Amino acid sequence: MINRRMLLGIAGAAIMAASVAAPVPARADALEDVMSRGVLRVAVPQDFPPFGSVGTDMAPIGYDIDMAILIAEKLGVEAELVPVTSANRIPYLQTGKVDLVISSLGKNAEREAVIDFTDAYAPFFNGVFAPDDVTVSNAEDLSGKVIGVTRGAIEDLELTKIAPSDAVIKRYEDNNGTISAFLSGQVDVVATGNVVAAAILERNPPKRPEMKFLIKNSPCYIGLNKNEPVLVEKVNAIIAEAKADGSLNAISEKWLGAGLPEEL
Amino acid sequence: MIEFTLWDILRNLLLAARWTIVLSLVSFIGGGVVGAILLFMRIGGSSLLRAFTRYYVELFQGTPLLMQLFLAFFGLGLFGIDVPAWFAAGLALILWTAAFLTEIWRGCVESITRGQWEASASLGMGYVQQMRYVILPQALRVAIPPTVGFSVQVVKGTALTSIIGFVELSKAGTVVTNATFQPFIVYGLVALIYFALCWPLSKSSQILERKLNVAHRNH
Amino acid sequence: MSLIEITEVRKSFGPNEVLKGINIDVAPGEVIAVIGKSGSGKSTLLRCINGLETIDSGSISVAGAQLLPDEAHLKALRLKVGMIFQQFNLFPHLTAGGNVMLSQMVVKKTPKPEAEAVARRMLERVGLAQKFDAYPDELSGGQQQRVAIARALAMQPTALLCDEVTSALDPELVAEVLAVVRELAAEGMTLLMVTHEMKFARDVCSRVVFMHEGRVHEIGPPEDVFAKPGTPELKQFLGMQ
Amino acid sequence: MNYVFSFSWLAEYYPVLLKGILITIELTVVGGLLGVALGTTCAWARALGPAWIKPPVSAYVELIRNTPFLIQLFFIFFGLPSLGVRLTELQAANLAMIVNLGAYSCEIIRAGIQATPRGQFEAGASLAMTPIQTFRYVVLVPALQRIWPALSSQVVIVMLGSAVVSQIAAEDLTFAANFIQSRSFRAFEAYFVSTVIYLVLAIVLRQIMAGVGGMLFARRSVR
Repeated sequence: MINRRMLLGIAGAAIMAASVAAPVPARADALEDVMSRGVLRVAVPQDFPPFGSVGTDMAPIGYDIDMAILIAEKLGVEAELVPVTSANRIPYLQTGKVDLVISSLGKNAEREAVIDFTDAYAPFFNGVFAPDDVTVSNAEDLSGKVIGVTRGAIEDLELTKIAPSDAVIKRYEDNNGTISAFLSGQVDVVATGNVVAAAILERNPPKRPEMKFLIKNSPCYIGLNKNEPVLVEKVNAIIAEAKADGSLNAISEKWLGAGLPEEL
Repeated sequence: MIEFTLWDILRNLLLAARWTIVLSLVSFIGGGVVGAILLFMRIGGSSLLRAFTRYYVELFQGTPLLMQLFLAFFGLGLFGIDVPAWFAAGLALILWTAAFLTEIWRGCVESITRGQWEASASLGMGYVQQMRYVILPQALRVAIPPTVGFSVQVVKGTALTSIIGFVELSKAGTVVTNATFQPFIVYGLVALIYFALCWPLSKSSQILERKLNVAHRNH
Repeated sequence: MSLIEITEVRKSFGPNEVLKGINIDVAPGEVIAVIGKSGSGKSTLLRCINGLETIDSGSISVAGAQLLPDEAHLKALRLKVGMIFQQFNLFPHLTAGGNVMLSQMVVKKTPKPEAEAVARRMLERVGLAQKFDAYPDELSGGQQQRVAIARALAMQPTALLCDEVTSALDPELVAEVLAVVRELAAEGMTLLMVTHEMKFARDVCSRVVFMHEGRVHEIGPPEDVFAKPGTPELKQFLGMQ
Repeated sequence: MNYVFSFSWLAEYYPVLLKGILITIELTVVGGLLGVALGTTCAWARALGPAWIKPPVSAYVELIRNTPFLIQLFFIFFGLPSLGVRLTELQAANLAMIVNLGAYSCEIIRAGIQATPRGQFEAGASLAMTPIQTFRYVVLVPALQRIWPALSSQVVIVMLGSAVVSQIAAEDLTFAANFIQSRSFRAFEAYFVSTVIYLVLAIVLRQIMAGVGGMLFARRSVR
């Protein structure tokens, strides 16, 4: 039988785990590790099109994947793609199993306390979509509506900020959940990327999502471990170079159907 | 967007199902071995070992397998122990399977009547001999149907290894759905493949149970 | 010189004292019937002699082997004294022959051919030579009990304890088991049996023990105990009032 | 180890966590009660019911036991609307758990019924009870008592299995952990805390099941 002693034991274990928090020592140079290894390990999504999806051979494809390959090329190393989910992408980074997370990460203060971000590498055109007969034209109109969104994605963070308090936000595990919820009528409104909405339209569904308004444009950032200034600097330089020489614009055209916006 | 044909979908799911099968075999066989060791600790003489196994079972049966996998892979990584994903998956699945098998088997050992213990004791057998020659051979027969039945849970449990990067059947289903946005076809096929893997197991468990019951009708 | 010495044995289950100081000495070759109401402690006494129950105080020894709670002493004791149970307790996963061979092989380390020869001899002795390969669930209750007797005899004990060996049997099967026991008695085996078969006790036993409320209430040769009961309890038990 | 654990997010997110715990408890209680009721009915149908009822019940039990819970959940939540049945995520999660536990408990309870000695049925019949009366008053309670430990374990398994309902946006304990980690990136802390809570819930649930068993079967020891 389980008794108070066991419960105490559990509590004790929790406290112990909490108290092993040691101060962070300055890490060895991660860039040096990558160069000497000759391999850049990058966490990429595989269930978040168009940033990360799979081809018919199950190999990852998408904006984030091309970005990872681009960075590896500029570094002159091999790219090793590690498919991740929104639940485990940060643990992969924190336990040193990958060097970078290129997984359409949005930035907020809370997240910045845990990991570092580079400069923005991708725009994120996300909007609020709904069928013809739903009248929504701005955030206030969402009042009383049920809105589907993919949990932890940028649009989730942004929508949570701008939606009125009586809007009900349903957060699904992945884009498929959000889309299925929309198509099956579980939600009337979804907030998602324009490209995802376009993909739904391609299927010719009975409910056709129309762009109602654009959510504030918040770009994506590459995530890396704290205290790696050299790596941050190097990746930022590569991003700036890719912006300048048009290669990033090409990736954007390819996957998002539009070039990089001015402000990026 | 890339077009998947039905064959592309099915082919990729079947390829991923290989992981499901490999992981199931590893966890079932490994879990069986660990479970057997735990069983002897659980029913053996030392009260310390008995308490240990009781808490072990409580811990692994009382927390989600998903979290066990997560902590085995990333938790160890956090402490600087870098284990490969297959090791963490194998470890967590084996320990989890063992916890359930130990309890199933303990029930089977306890279902052997006192008379069998007494009769073998009265013939001068020691504890190990009683176990080896009288109790276990009988308990084993009782244990076969529920053990085979539990293997279905193991097959389904492997789905959770996607948290540490395995693309097995369920995860492949999710990934393909997110590439095709055709959840009904994809998840329908996923369900069918699981059914094809699991149903023979549960059916044979039922058949074995009936057979053994018939064999024991006079008891 | 006694074969079985039971001295001042006390045994409680929780607050309930079921044996309140038992003294019995059994000489070699004696056949003793233990009778009494259910709950009088007679089965517990038998189980104590075989070490299936521990005792709280007093001592029990069989042919020099003392009842002590460690495995080595228990084994030595159990090699001297066999036990037959009301519920037979055959091993259902072994044939009749396998039942009789098993303990010879694992306890006495008898080689298999020799154990098999002994098993065949013992099964023949109880009239079941042809059932060597039958499984327990293919045998009648009476046959199962006879296999159980053969199994105990194969260990060559100096004494046998019989705990209501016919109580679980259909009436028509009682006789075949009693016939085997009667034969054992005739061959000089020391027997201590708890039984409800009064006629059998009168015919075969050298002494009868009447137990009442955890004590030996009366003891004596059957002709005395049955014909001239000295206490009202025994009279009532025998239905003589 | 150069990771700094921080539980400061607890201050901000404890309402999410608390809500998650409550929903997990609600799902377990509703799913447990109705699931066992469904399982009992199906067990009766499979063991003692009329011949026509057995094939559909068997099909249901086999289908559920041999496919993953997540897939069942998806079909209920995303699939039923196309048949005109629209459930909220909580209703869908509840229904999925009832259907799932119903199938498992059916098999467990059936084993208990089949272990009932024939004489019990005959005694009931000889007292002029109908088969259903015999089942309800004579067979059921001892059968439940026989399989109570197995049933308790299954309820705990279903409680832990409810973690996947977060995938259809039901805001249970796992949803809370995922939500917190998606905002704060404190995955280890969020999962560790939720694991400990699950363990405590499992232990408490086991105790409750033991208590309920004690009440149901008080002074009715069958051996």
